[in-house]
Amino acid sequence: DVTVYSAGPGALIKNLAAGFTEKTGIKANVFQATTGKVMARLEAESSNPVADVVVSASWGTATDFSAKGLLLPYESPNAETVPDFLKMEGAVAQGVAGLIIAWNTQSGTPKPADWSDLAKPEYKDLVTLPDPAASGGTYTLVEAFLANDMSDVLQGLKDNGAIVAGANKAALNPVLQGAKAAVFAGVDYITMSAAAKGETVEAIFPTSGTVVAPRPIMILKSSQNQDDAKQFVDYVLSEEGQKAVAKVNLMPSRTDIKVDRPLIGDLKLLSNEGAPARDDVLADFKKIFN
Amino acid sequence: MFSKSSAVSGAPALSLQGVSMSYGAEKVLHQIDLNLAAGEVLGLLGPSGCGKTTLLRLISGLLLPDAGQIQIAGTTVAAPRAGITLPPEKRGLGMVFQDYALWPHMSVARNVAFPLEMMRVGASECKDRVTRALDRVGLGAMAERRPSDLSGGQQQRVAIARAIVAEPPLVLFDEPLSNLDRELRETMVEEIADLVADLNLSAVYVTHDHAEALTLANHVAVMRGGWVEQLAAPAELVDHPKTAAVAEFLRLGCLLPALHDAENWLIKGTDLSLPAGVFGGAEAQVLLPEKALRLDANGPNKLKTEVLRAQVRSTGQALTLRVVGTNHVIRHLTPAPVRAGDVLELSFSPEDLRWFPVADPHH
Amino acid sequence: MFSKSSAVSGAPALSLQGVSMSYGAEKVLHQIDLNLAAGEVLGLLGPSGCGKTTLLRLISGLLLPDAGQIQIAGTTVAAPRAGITLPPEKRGLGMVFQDYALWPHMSVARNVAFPLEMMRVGASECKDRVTRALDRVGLGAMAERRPSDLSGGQQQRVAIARAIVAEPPLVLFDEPLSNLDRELRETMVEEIADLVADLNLSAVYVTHDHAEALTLANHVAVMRGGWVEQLAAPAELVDHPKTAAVAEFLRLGCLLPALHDAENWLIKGTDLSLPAGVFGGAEAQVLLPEKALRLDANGPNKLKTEVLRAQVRSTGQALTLRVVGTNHVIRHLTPAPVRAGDVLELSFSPEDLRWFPVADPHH
Amino acid sequence: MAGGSVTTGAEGSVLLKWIATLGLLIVVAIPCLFIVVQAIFPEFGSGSFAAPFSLFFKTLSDPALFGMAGNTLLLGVGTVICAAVFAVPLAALRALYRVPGALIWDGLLLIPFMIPPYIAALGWIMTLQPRGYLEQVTGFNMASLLFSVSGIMLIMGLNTFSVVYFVLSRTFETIGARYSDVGRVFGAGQWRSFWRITFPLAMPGLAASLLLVFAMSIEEYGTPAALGRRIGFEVLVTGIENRISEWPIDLPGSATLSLVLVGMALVAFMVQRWLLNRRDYRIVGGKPQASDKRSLGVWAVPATLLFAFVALLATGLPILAILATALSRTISGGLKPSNMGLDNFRELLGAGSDGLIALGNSLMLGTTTALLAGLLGAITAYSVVKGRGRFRIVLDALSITPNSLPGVVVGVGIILAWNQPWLPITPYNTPFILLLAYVCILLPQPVRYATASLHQLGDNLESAARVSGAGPLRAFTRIVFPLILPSMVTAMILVFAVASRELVASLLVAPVGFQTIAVYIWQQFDQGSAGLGMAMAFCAVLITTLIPLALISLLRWLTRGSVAGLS
Ligand SMILES: Nc1ncnc2c1ncn2[C@@H]1O[C@H](COP(=O)(O)OP(=O)(O)OP(=O)(O)O)[C@@H](O)[C@H]1O
Ligand SMILES: Nc1ncnc2c1ncn2[C@@H]1O[C@H](COP(=O)(O)OP(=O)(O)OP(=O)(O)O)[C@@H](O)[C@H]1O
Ligand SMILES: [Mg+2]
Ligand SMILES: [Mg+2]
Repeated sequence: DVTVYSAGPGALIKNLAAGFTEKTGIKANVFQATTGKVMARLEAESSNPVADVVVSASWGTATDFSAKGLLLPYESPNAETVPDFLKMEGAVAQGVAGLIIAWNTQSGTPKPADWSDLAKPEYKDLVTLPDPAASGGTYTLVEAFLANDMSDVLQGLKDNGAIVAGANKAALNPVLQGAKAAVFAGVDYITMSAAAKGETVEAIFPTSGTVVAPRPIMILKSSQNQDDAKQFVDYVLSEEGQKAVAKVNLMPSRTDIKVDRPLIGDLKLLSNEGAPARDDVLADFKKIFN
Repeated sequence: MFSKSSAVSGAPALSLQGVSMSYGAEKVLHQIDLNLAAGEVLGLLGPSGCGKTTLLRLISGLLLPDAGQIQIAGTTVAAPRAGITLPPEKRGLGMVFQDYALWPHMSVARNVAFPLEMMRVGASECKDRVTRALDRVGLGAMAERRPSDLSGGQQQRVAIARAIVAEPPLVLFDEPLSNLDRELRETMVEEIADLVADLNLSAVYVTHDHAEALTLANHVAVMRGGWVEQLAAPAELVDHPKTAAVAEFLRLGCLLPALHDAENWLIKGTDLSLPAGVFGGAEAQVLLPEKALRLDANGPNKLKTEVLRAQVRSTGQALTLRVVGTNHVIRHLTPAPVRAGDVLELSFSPEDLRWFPVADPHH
Repeated sequence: MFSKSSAVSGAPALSLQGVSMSYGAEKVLHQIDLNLAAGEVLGLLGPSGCGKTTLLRLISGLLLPDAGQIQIAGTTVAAPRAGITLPPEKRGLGMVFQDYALWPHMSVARNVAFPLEMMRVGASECKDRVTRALDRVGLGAMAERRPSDLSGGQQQRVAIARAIVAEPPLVLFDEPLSNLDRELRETMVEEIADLVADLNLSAVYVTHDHAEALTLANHVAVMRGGWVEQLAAPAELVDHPKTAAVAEFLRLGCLLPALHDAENWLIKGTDLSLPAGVFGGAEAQVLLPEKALRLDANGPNKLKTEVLRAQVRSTGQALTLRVVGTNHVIRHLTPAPVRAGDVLELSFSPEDLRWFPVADPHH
Repeated sequence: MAGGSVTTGAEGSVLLKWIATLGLLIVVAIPCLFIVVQAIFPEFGSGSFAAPFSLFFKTLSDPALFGMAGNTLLLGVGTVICAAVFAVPLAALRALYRVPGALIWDGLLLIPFMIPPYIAALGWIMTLQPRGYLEQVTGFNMASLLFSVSGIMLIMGLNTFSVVYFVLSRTFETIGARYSDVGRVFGAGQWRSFWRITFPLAMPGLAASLLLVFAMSIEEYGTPAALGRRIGFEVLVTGIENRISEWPIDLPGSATLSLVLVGMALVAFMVQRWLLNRRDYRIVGGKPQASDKRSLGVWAVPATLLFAFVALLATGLPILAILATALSRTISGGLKPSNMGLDNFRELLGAGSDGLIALGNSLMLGTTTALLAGLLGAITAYSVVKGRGRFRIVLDALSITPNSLPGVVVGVGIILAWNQPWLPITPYNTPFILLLAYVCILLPQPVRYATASLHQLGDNLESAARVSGAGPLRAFTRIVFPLILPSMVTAMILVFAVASRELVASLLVAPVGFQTIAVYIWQQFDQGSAGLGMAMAFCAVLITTLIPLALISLLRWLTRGSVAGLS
């Protein structure tokens, strides 16, 4: 058996577990929640760990766990085509999410092309953005903005009446219903899934570049089922596993999987080099939005 | 809240006409007619469960009659036929509830002050009057206690104080002294009598203590099974009970069944003859009033009795006597030293006897 | 639950030694010593708030004494010094609570059946006994009612039925008949007396009705302010009250202050002389017992009185008499027709007088 | 209670006292203790006692804390006031008069409690925001009210007032009309006798339920997060949730902040104690008095309208919003007929047995929790109210604590407590851990309900049972418990309702692979299927409402009116 703690999306891990069991005959027990809950549970359990494999939505988890020596070093044979920046000792990206502008096509506003468009008068009072304290993606974007001296964009947004609205979903909902026109720092796969369901919303990759959030999968050193865990990681990185990842509109981490959406290679990425520490990022953000 | 001037002058303080009332299917009051003049006290006597409390609840407006009408000081307060029902607060009453019904969340003083507060009496006058009312019932020292920290009798006195503090024109007392000792009871009866007399209040007074009713009331109604059996002044009630049941209930004396045999009245089942009464019919019940009996055997008629029991009382001995030759018992109180087994001769006058038909008027 | 055999045979049914008790800082019982032989009834008399209920609660185990010890049938049930406290359910009691303490969620029959159920009496026997107990108190027809649908007196009778249904060896009655009419009260007193006699039960009987206490009790304790003033058989109590307070409380007669002037005892503030008493000291209180007074002016000593008030009673007239030349009042019951204002001569024998010191032993 | 300094010989059952003590120890004290330990020792999760207090003071010295604490207090007090304003008139009408369709209103007013708060908040947002359902139907929106502090209080008041309504209507029902009638005889009009007598006598119920509401509203996350964030209204829970909603998480910090919440709740608890001990509220005495509900007469229509209005606000609007979302194919499509359909319900039914299994699990857990919490609650309240000694205050305080702790923190405390490697056996990773968590979180409800009821009970009723030969345990089961049963039934229904929709703790401590309704709904949401989630929520509300209603009807039929207050 293998016990997997996974941060969203639920359908993905459900499919992966089912496919894994079908292929190997090994049962996969899944605990699925938000990154925060998964981490809280892991930390609370740390004196007597239960999980074998952890899937997180935040790359920082992997670096931190690795630094604490919690991870089992394992290089999956299927990880060959995963770019280096999505791999490290003990962890590898399962898939990648990108940050975008989520724009309601029926909102009567012009289609934005870049972040700074949302600070224009057409979008006055019509923009939401997730709280970086509650959304890892937004945090990464804000961090990148600060690192690249783009905080004037944030200030512009604020001056244009943008509001900070909880986590990703809470920011997207008013846009879907039409109360707002666009989410600044939306998450690509969520927006694309909504659009696939028929919602009039579009994911726009801003021209000045964006950030991505790789989702690490890692095996805990404390695992009692390390072989099964390794097989699970192999399966996730297999072609079949990566297809499942692509099915929920995430970017597969393997570059050799072809899907019909912008992939990592197609994106202009902002660097996070030289960004301040987390508390300072949040404080700077708060200084602008409050 | 209420004002004495609003009363139609000359109207009776309370008047009930043909009042009936049922709890569900069970009829507990039948055709009650009562009148109470202003400044008078009406005593209500009757066995447990005969409907006294129900009657008070009708008067106070806590229950509505099924039929009949009730007037207080000339104002109709309840008349189902006419669709009139005045709520309790508009009737200008005070009431001592049988179960006291003190408000547990208020101190004794607050309980007593309540009727005054409802009349918007100023704070300092209110305080004075509460103190006076509590002093009247001997609880001046307990004003700040919770009602639950009082003894049963003390709680009852709080209920009395609350009922009289506002000196309402009509006060309803439901066995207000049942849990008090005799000394206190006598004091309280006097207090109440004084209060009624001084302020020209009226009162309806339910009690199980005949002495209380006879002392305090200008008129006494004897109830039985939801009917008023007799309504009369105390002396009249004692001297001329209307039915055997009233005589029995008031413990006026010994009730003997009598048969008219040829020309003599005999105690049924014996050959003891009774003085001839002015009573028609072949069968009767005869009351031999206790107060008509003398132990000195020199009255016109005599009865031989045997002492069954002699019990100590503070004022003498309570004797239970058996009429020799029968099973009928007579009660008699005497200061003389007597023992069980003694044979005593009692004398009485024939005019003291009371004659009743055997059948009951209602039942 | 409890068995009569467990009692140490020959031990008193109840015995209290030096029992004291306070509510917070307020001491309500002082050094109570009482003994009650099996098969006897102890009457408790005393003014409202003197601690009777508290005493019953101590005996039943609902309160714990501060000092002293309590034994029931030879078993120590409470002794704070020795750390003994037997919970109420182990004491084998029945109790009529002053506030009835009926359970509102059970029917009358279920209320009464409860003590039997606690003894695990079989269902059919239980039903019989409940029926019998309810019949005893005259409520056979109301078994299925809820207590809230009964009149006050009916509720009280349910409480009595519940206390006696299990025929416990010791029954505590707290003013059990206070809300019943006199007729019912007399019947119930007899019922209780029969029950106690037939089953050799013992009982403590709190009441405000002297007649009840004197009839039912083999011994009567008169309490005042938390002290037992006197514990004696009824006849003894009436004939030889220990203190003026007892005489006063029992309404035995008129208490006159007396001064020893040279060689005569005079009523204080007057020059009416009293027959010489066997009493040392210069000041005394003299009891002129009501039962010693005769209206026929041929006794050895005489007293001139004026009728202040004559009130109707069912057995005659209750007179309030003023001793001429003083403000002292005497009560007297007479069948004779008398009016206010009449001057009557009362006679008495000097040996009927009772002499008390002026100072109070406790207070 | 009264006469506290007197030693009574009829002590409550020792067994019950032990059950209460042990029960609270296991269910509440141990997880709480671990939360405290976690707050003090940041490394405790991995079994280390290193660096005590290193984060504790840092967290508490955050300058923003003061503002957040102030906002929390403001929110708590405001919610309490809103809840009281909604609940008091309804409860009084319901308890003292024959309100037409009373049972239906009870059922409807139970529903706000069954809708998970985050769903309700979402429902409110989707109804009131610009282009929300309200605007789509009527042309105007109420965004300015919705996104304001008073709006948050109003909505939280609407979500929680049913607690007050149910406790109070029980309390009022016990008081009945008797005592205010006495007031009326002494000249008080209907209103005055209500405000001077009936209302103050209901203080046990009022204080207990408002304490519950206060504790619930200071730990409630969904609504303030959804509405308050936008206007910069930060409360302590948002601070707590932020610390554990994203990587990196800060367990010690959230534990520390939770302690601040507990402190606030304890202050409220002391106020409640003071209120209850100041006076005597024992009105169930040994001389029972019949008390029938009054007829409303001409007021029947206005009273019904009032019930309808509040039910529409508290239940109708959120439910309609949920239904609207569940019936919409897409949210952006709006309320157009072309966009409506049963697709979501069809998908729900077709989604295989997952939903059904979750439903079964939740009902099972809900029922068990209701019974366990009800019993433990009654016993605890009894030991507290009728017992003596300082210890009972500790018990009492402990029993309110879980209510003021955010679910996540309770979850963490439970994991810390029950996942220790040295435990020989542990319920962790079995469904029993959820039971433990639910009982912990929901125990405050039955305890407060029972406390309110017990404060109305005269002492002599139990005394009479003891003298009649019943031991303390039997006196409890035969006399005390039946007398508070009506309250307990209501409490258990509420517990059932909440337990079958509890999310946060369920998410955190549920054994791997074990699903409950709430988790299922949340997962639908998480995939972006708001419609599917709402459909599930709607079905869950329907079921959790119908089950207790059916139970009450059954009970009523079984007892045939012999148990007071089941009406
Ligand atoms: N819970 C209490 N707290 C404080 N004092 C109390 C309490 N209960 C009774 N008392 C006081 O103790 C005294 C004795 O009370 P108890 O009830 O024993 O009197 P009682 O003799 O039964 O009087 P009654 O004939 O009026 O019933 C009274 O003065 C009363 O005020
Ligand atoms: N709520 C009720 N429902 C049904 N019957 C009732 C109710 N209350 C009283 N009764 C019955 O009505 C009758 C009259 O009751 P009421 O209380 O008026 O008697 P009472 O004369 O005051 O008696 P007591 O002297 O015992 O107080 C009684 O037989 C009683 O059983
Ligand atoms: Mg009555
Ligand atoms: Mg008493």
